[in-house]
Amino acid sequence: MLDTLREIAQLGLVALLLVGAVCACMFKDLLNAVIAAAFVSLIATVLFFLLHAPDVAMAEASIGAAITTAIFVIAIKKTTRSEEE
Amino acid sequence: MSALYENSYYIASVGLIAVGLYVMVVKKNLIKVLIGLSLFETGINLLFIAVGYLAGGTAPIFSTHSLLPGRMVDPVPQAVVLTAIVIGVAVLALALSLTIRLYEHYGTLNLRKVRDLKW
Amino acid sequence: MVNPVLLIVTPLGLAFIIPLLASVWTRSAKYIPVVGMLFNLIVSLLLLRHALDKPVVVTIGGFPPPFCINLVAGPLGLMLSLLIALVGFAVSIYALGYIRKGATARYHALYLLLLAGATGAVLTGDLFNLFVFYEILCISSYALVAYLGDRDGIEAAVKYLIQGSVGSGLVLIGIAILYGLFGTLNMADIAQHISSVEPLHLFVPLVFLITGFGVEAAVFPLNAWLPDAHASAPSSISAILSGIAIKVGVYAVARVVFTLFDASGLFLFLVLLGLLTLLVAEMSAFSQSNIKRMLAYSSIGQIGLIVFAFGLASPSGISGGLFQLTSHALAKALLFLAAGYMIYRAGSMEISALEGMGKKMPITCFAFTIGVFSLVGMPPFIGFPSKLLIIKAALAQQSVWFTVLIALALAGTVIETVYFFRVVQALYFKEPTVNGQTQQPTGSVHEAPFSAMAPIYGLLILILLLGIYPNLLTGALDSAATELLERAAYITGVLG
Amino acid sequence: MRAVIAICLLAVIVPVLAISLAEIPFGAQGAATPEKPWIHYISQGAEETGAANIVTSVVVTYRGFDTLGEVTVLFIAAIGLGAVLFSRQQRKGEKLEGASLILQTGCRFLFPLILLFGAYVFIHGHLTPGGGFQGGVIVASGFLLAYLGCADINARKRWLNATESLAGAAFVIAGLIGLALGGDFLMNFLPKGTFNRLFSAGLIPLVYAAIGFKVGAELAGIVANLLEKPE
Repeated sequence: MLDTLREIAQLGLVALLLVGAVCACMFKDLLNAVIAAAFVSLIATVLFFLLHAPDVAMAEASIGAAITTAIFVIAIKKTTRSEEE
Repeated sequence: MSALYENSYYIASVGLIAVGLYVMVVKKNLIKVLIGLSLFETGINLLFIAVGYLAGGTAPIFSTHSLLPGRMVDPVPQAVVLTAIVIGVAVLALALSLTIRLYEHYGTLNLRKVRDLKW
Repeated sequence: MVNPVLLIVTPLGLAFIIPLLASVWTRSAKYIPVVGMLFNLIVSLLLLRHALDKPVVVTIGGFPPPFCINLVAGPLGLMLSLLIALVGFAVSIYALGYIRKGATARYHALYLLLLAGATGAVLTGDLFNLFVFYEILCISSYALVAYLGDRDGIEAAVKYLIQGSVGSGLVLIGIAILYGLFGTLNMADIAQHISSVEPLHLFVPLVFLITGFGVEAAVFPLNAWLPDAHASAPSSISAILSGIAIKVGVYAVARVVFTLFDASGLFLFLVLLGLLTLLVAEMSAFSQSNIKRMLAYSSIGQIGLIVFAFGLASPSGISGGLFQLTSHALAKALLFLAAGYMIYRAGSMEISALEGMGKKMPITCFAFTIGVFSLVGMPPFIGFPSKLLIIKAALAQQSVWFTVLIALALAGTVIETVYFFRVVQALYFKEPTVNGQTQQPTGSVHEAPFSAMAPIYGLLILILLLGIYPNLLTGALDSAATELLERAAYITGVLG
Repeated sequence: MRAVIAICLLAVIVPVLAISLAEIPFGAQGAATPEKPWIHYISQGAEETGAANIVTSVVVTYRGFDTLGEVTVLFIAAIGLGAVLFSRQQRKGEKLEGASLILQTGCRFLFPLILLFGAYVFIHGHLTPGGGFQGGVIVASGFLLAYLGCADINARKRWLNATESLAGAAFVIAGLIGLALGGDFLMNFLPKGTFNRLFSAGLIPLVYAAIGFKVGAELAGIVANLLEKPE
């Protein structure tokens, strides 16, 4: 029972990760796309933790989800927010 | 179902690599391309960690004395991925500074338009 | 004996303190690369004597090789690090006077780091460490291509960065798969166990690694970034990118193919790839009107010739390829450095703007002409013995096919001769056209300053000297070729 | 058109990756032969380096040269970014729109706490998860908060530059001392101390602290450079 739950939770995380990645690809508003990419990093952090890599999880959380998003947002603020066709 | 579960980390990492490469090849907007780059790198990092995983292992930290070295996951991919993450953020920061300058020069982030404006 | 780790650590340490030094005394920053490269030059020369007997293998961290990173300062690595230090030293002197605009202290720090990354990449014996130093080389070149901050430079840097990052990502995937298969990152350790895995499963990481490193080596389908990047960087950086950076890419490909995988099935592919690169690039160079773009396409063509020679996989072929690598590094650095001041004087990179330059700056133009003669392979310059060695090696294969292939390669060289002589003709035998674009900036400057003349003529003397006495070089080149071909010796040299 | 090319490319890459990953069964790394380096690290690493966190001992000792390269990459990004954005940096300091009083007070309260947490993470790198990189990034995110929240906590860029240079030089010098003492570059020359104590593992905490300072200063400098307004 517990194993089944675990399996479902893990598959759900993977599905969320891929959905987040596809969202980051599809969103026309760059700010939304960056937030979707940050969401992918966050899920990846959880996956790293589940793979018994706490050091990498910490680095991914602080770099991938925080600093990367921040510099992306600064760059978008300095340029343009919409993905023109 | 169980094959899917056993390989779910591989599926996640290959999926991220595929989406990242697709974004980098197809999208015209430079910031979108860089988002693709960061997804691509996350996928590679996940792949590297997944390759070094040991089923039923523990994190490679002797937090209590009762842990057995024989049941620890491989520390080398973790050290390597730590390096790769930092290299990724360095490239991204440089790329975003170039993005800002590109926008100042051309007034657009569309790479096809930039190419047209150049000549 | 000196420890080869100093070759990498000294430039790194010096580069770290440049920002601090520059905030105290701004003018001092530009002398730091000169000092660092002079040090590297001396240490490489000292080490080369030992390495010709036996590769110098040192560990880092104090544990035996497979457990920690090790450096392999064999003849090949030291020859390349000597070349890097030599060209780097010449260009750093040139940059003393040439780099005036922008954040100069940052330029010098980035420049030194680029060379440190190149040196590290050719000396290391660990696959992931190779990747890290390769990234140091790439990232500092992205920043340096964009250094002038003009429209073209930024656009070229963006293109270079995106293509280079995909390449690095592919390299990392290849390393991840190799780690999964072998559980180790040490190159000698992987090479030792490579035959225990089926060739089919090795094919994927091999392709990923070659494609990834091939982006920096600029082999045929992967070189879209190069002409723009080399044309819009400052001329000193173009010289380094053409002379050093792409050679490190070629070295990485060669190391992967020969030492790591022993991929003998790939040699014919390398020959054809090199030939294709050569012909396509020379054809494109022929139609260029911008002198720096022309030099950049000619670099791609020469890389094609080097890859061709490596693909022959005979001792004389690889030795010829390495000789060609050396001669191209020296001659192309000379051409870019001389062209830098000619462009500065003409105010334009178009070849038509350089007409009649031979009368205005005779000394610079003379050096440029010698560089051209050497590049197209005329005696008595260094380009002649190197091309001759490659031709001999191809004919020694005793096969009609290779004779046809080398004839095609020579046809590429003929195209090169034609377009280079067009430039020389423009320099000497055409009167300057009077059009509005040709402006005369700072009328008093006639020739390039001494800080540019010294490295240009230093390189010229080397080109002449090594062209007349190629035996000075062939001993080291032969043992470098042996190092690349004899995997067993490499493995036992590292693992004992 | 490009979408078709991309899908063709992926149609090659994905199956190829799948084929080679089929050769590496997930979770079976333990089946490797005993002389593999990582088996050595987890069975003898704690004894050889004195660090409880094996990842740290790999990062700083066994693969310390990679780490030197890695901080160099970040250093290149920091100065490269400064060089690329150079012509814009005419005006000193930036004034974003002033945040509200609550935000300003909150930032001023949180800023030292975040720095303290970052320092904790990198000092305890050899005992617990985390280390120089993670701690350094936490420090940098504290600076990010300060830049955004209250403009008057404006770390002088000169000090960031000096920290960056000195920490980098300290790393190289710590490595060179090992060389000068007749061993290898980055060799541990300090006593290993008692296992699982803060002052143990010889050189590791010192090197990791240098890395923490360097990474923190570099990323804070990157953020500060990016935030600066053009003329």
